[in-house]
Amino acid sequence: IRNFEDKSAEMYASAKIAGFLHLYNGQEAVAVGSISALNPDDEIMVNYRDHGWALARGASPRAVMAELYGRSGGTTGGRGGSMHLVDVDHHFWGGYAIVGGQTVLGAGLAVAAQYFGTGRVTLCTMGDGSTNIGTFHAGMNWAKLWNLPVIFMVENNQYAMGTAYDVHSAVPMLTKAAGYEMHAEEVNGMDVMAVREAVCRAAEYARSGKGPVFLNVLTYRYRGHSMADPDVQRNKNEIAEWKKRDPIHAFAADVLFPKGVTEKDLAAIEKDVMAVVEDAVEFAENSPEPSRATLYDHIYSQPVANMQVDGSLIKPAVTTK
Amino acid sequence: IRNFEDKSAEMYASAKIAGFLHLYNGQEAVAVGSISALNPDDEIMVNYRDHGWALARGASPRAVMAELYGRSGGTTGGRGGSMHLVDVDHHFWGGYAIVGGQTVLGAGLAVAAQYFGTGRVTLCTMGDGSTNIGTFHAGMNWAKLWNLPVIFMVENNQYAMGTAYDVHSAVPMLTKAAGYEMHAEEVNGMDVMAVREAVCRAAEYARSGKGPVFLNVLTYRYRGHSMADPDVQRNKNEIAEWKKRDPIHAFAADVLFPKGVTEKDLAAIEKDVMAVVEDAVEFAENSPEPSRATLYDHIYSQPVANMQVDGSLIKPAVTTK
Amino acid sequence: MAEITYREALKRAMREEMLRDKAVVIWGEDIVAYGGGGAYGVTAGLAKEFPGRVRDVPIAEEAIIGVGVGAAMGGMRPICEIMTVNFTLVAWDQIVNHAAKQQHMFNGNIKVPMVIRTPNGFGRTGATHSQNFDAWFAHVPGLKVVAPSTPYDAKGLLKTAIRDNDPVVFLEHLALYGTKGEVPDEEYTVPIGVSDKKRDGKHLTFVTWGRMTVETLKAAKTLAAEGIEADVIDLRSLRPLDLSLALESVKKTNRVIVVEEGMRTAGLSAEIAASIQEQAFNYLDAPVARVAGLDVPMPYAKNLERATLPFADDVVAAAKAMMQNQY
Amino acid sequence: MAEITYREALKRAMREEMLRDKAVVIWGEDIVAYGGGGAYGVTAGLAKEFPGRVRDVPIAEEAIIGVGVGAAMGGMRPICEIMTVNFTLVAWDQIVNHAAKQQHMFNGNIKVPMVIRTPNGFGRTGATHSQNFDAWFAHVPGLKVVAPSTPYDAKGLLKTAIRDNDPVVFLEHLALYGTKGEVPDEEYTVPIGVSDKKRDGKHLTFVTWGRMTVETLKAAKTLAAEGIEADVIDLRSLRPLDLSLALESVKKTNRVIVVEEGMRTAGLSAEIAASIQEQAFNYLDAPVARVAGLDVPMPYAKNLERATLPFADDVVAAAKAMMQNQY
Ligand SMILES: Cc1ncc(C[n+]2csc(CCOP(=O)(O)OP(=O)(O)O)c2C)c(N)n1
Ligand SMILES: Cc1ncc(C[n+]2csc(CCOP(=O)(O)OP(=O)(O)O)c2C)c(N)n1
Ligand SMILES: [Mg+2]
Ligand SMILES: [Mg+2]
Repeated sequence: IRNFEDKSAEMYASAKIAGFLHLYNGQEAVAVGSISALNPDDEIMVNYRDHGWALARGASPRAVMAELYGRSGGTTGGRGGSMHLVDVDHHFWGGYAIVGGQTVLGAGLAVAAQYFGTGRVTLCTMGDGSTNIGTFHAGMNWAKLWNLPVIFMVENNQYAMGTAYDVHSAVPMLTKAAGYEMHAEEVNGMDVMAVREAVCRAAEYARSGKGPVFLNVLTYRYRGHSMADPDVQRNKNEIAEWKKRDPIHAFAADVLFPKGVTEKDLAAIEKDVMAVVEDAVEFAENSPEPSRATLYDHIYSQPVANMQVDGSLIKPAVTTK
Repeated sequence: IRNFEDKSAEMYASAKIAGFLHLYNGQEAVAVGSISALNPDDEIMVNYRDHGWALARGASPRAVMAELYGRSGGTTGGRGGSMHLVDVDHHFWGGYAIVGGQTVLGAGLAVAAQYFGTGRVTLCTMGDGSTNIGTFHAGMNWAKLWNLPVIFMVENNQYAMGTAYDVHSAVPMLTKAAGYEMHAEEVNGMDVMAVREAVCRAAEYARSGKGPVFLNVLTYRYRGHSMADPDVQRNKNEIAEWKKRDPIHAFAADVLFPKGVTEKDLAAIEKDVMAVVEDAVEFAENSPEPSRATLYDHIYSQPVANMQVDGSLIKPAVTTK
Repeated sequence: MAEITYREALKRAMREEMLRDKAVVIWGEDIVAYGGGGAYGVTAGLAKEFPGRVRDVPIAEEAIIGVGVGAAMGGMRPICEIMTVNFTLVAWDQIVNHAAKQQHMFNGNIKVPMVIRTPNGFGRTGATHSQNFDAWFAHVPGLKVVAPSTPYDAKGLLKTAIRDNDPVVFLEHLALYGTKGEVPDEEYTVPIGVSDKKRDGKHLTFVTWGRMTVETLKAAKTLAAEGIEADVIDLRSLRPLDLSLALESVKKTNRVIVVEEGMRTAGLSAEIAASIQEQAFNYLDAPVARVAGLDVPMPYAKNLERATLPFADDVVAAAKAMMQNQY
Repeated sequence: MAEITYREALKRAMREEMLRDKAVVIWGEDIVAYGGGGAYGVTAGLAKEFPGRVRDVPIAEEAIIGVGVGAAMGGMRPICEIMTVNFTLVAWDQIVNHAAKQQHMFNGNIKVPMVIRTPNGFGRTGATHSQNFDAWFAHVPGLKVVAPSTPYDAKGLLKTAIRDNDPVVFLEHLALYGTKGEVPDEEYTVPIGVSDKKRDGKHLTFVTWGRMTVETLKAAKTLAAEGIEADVIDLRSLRPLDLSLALESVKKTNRVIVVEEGMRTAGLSAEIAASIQEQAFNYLDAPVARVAGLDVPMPYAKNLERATLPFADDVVAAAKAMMQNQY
């Protein structure tokens, strides 16, 4: 029962904090369920809707919040921002903001695992609207051709920004996977246990050398695409319908209560979580901005002869020998 | 029987002339059969293996040969070269040399036909190796999504340069089409009548508003990928096996002879064709090089204010008001 | 004559041309469904007014451009909206090898009358979403490239671009959409390939385009207060690149600063500086200076983003350095 | 010390580094099957010697680069061969938004040790197959870009590139593969970001790279016969761009011509010219001149192709014009 409580805590945590930016609401079960099914050294790579993922994978709430603030205490010291959270120590390879771009990167991570024989599985997520771009096709074909240990997971929230599924895609999601004869499953993304079990099966399949797996995870975005989204296009009843299936309440009702967890326990957890959130916010507020002197850091991994640094906007940059 | 003779003449013609550059040998039946099944105003767009197509569509052998020579009498006045033959009057929209690139262009031509209600069908060809790149996916999805009157034809000669099919593709060709729920057929590309009939069916399907069609035409390249191809990778028996199925001989044996065409008739046709070829070569030999003065022509369709023209390699170009 | 926004000016241009010519259509991501009018509301309302002619498309920029090129070959005049310029990279091959080359490669037998509308911009959007490819578009023969800085130019140039028989890359800017300016009610167009003098001075010459024109005009005002009167040349078109007014001005002021938003190294200001010193060497009292963005992938942090991009005060600082012979 | 070809030098570099480090692999189109060694035979024999480490890949450049980036993040050192530079446009987003930005955007948490090998070139291959993107690669922070002109530099730079922890764009040239030069048998490397003086003169300075270094050295010989002694600076690296030797030379000769194969407008020679006049204005007796390709999509016709590209005699003509103060 303990690990369930931990998981529910995790879930509350990601829910609340990610929720703090109104981005992942409704989809929390996907991240939490998936990560609970993977090994600590399996590779994870996601799209820009990455707060919940980073937190569920174990990134420090303080660092995540500080990153959203663009402060030096953030996961990339304020360089990447909300779309590019990262935590390589936890094998979380970051959020990517060019639709489809991470599909081929994910295949590449899996090639490395296969080549070095690490036995690691790569989980690479994308949105439903991201399955029509060329890199999706190139990555799927390559993964199947080289029999890579990768799980391509579509967080299918039925919309690409305001564009509904049938306006951007010609066929059902699973038909796309069938076009590559890729082992595929459809998953209820509002049920954390269902996600957990599906990812367990997928990881075992991929790890055993049988090749890539495609998961079509049905979920929903309560909020607009981003804070900037007027979100006028989606039918309110539709949203209400989905909210009835809220993964957190469902998880509590279906899993925790039967196991003897009480409302009181949950309230306690929620209290702890809110404390974590407030602590993260306070940390972020007080984290200093990144220093101007670091601007040219990490463009290259080592100093390069004659690289131009300390540039001024009005004069040629100084060349370093 | 006449039109058969004409077609066989066409076929000989394209065979011989294209053969003159050792590029299309073995695949002639595809172009000839396809074009015989299309309306004169249907749109055609192919890859760089385009000599046979241009000729079969009615481009002047003189102009084609002159283009291969890079002379002013060529189909693009020597500008485009062998990979970019064109004859818009015959609705032949040219050969394209960036693998996959024409797939989206072909979908676009079909959008125009649909928008203006011209009733035209677009035939867009590509090689088997060109179905793994992103533009293939983007074009297929779009064509199905918008229900476009386009026929995507794969000239499946089993190789992408030296790379065999199963080294570049994860699944059978028809499975790829199934990934878009696209109406598809497999066709014997060594049998001109089979190609003709398949394209007739496909054109009728697309023209009637039922949507795009995918044709997997099995054919073979007698020669290397190009004159530069050492062609050491393909098994000689394999080549010999395919040659047994030579489309020209097959066509003569199966269609012409039963119809009472005699060896003598064919010899006569061949003689005419060789005359055409020699005439084309002579024309090309004597066609002048394009004038240096035309270098900047057609970069833009009309003169543009302050466009830089008459450039010198060593001085800034002259700006025209 | 009314004061309208840059955004509104663009919409009016498209509306007028759609009324004028049925071949004109608009395709883009979320231009119908998403609150209407795309991520930045430029096409708002047009989908309702022109049913079937304004369409949402899949997220696949290589197809948005490629299908657009094919449709243009087939006689349509598609306006392809790429949500932001950053995503044109996904379609780079279609823009450079297809849209731009068809005309010349096929010896004029094929025309590609299309407009690629897309905004430059930044604003805490990070490295992949705060880029500027002006120099790259301007390098490609066969493309026409414009980057209007005012509502007047935006409307006039867009109408010209839509009627043009060649592919036109139309660079807008997130920071300009809300800016206002006078736009005549009656029909007018602005020619492609013709620069415009936006301010008349005598001590030095600024050459710029797009958002930096606005920043440079601000700077010129500040400088005027200190007795430094600057010519401000707005290139408007980046290809063809019209340096005639710039050269004229340099021959008068003998000092020139090129102002660019994008990164300095191999940016477009390099071409402008190189050409000016080639064609007016003996008139120059100082090297042609460049104010430009730093060679850094755009950071998300507010202070670092600001440090990476040029604004009016940077232009002022450059002008003072120039007048004090510090270049 | 033996005379070997540029092609052979590249192959030896890859072979030595593959023996040295198992993480090094080579992926490309037709590098195994097609007669062995890709369209231009550079990797011939390596597939046999290193089974499983040299692989043919699908024709999908966006994946060749993207999968390479991912594999590099995972600890491999892929050498991704793009058959010719023209096809990098299909992968442009993966190169610019992914390979180049990972390191900085993720604050050094992610490294991308990969090499993108691809040849520039021409030869009756027409508009889509005769391009040069040197200026574009050089504009991208996060990429290192090299373009060696000799077998010695080719081998030394490729070994450095393979060991480097950043993405390196390695620009070869079809016209150089067959050229020969001295290459030591013993181990050596050439640093990235360091230019090289290939000839010593006094009357004027040539700044160039890649194939044009060979043409410029030919030109310098011709000019020497007429008493014009030129310095020839071979940049070798295009990013970082090392102008230190060029500036030194200019301060001695007071005249400089930048020689580029690619198209002039917004080409890399524009950056070099702009920088030199910024940093050595008072040493210049004439404007910085550029010899560069014409702004035209490459025509197929022999005479037009020749008219579009610079060769040694064009460089000679430019030098004479410069010495006769015709710039
Ligand atoms: C190549 C590219 N084109 C456009 C965009 C702009 N954009 C960002 S997210 C998005 C919608 C993606 O929808 P989906 O894949 O379903 O993901 P979701 O946001 O629904 O999770 C778009 C169009 C982008 N980031 N990259
Ligand atoms: C984007 C791109 N990558 C690589 C090439 C080089 N190339 C030209 S043809 C070819 C093989 C294509 O094979 P396939 O599609 O089967 O056509 P086929 O030649 O067999 O008819 C390759 C790799 C190219 N032209 N475009
Ligand atoms: Mg979605
Ligand atoms: Mg083939």
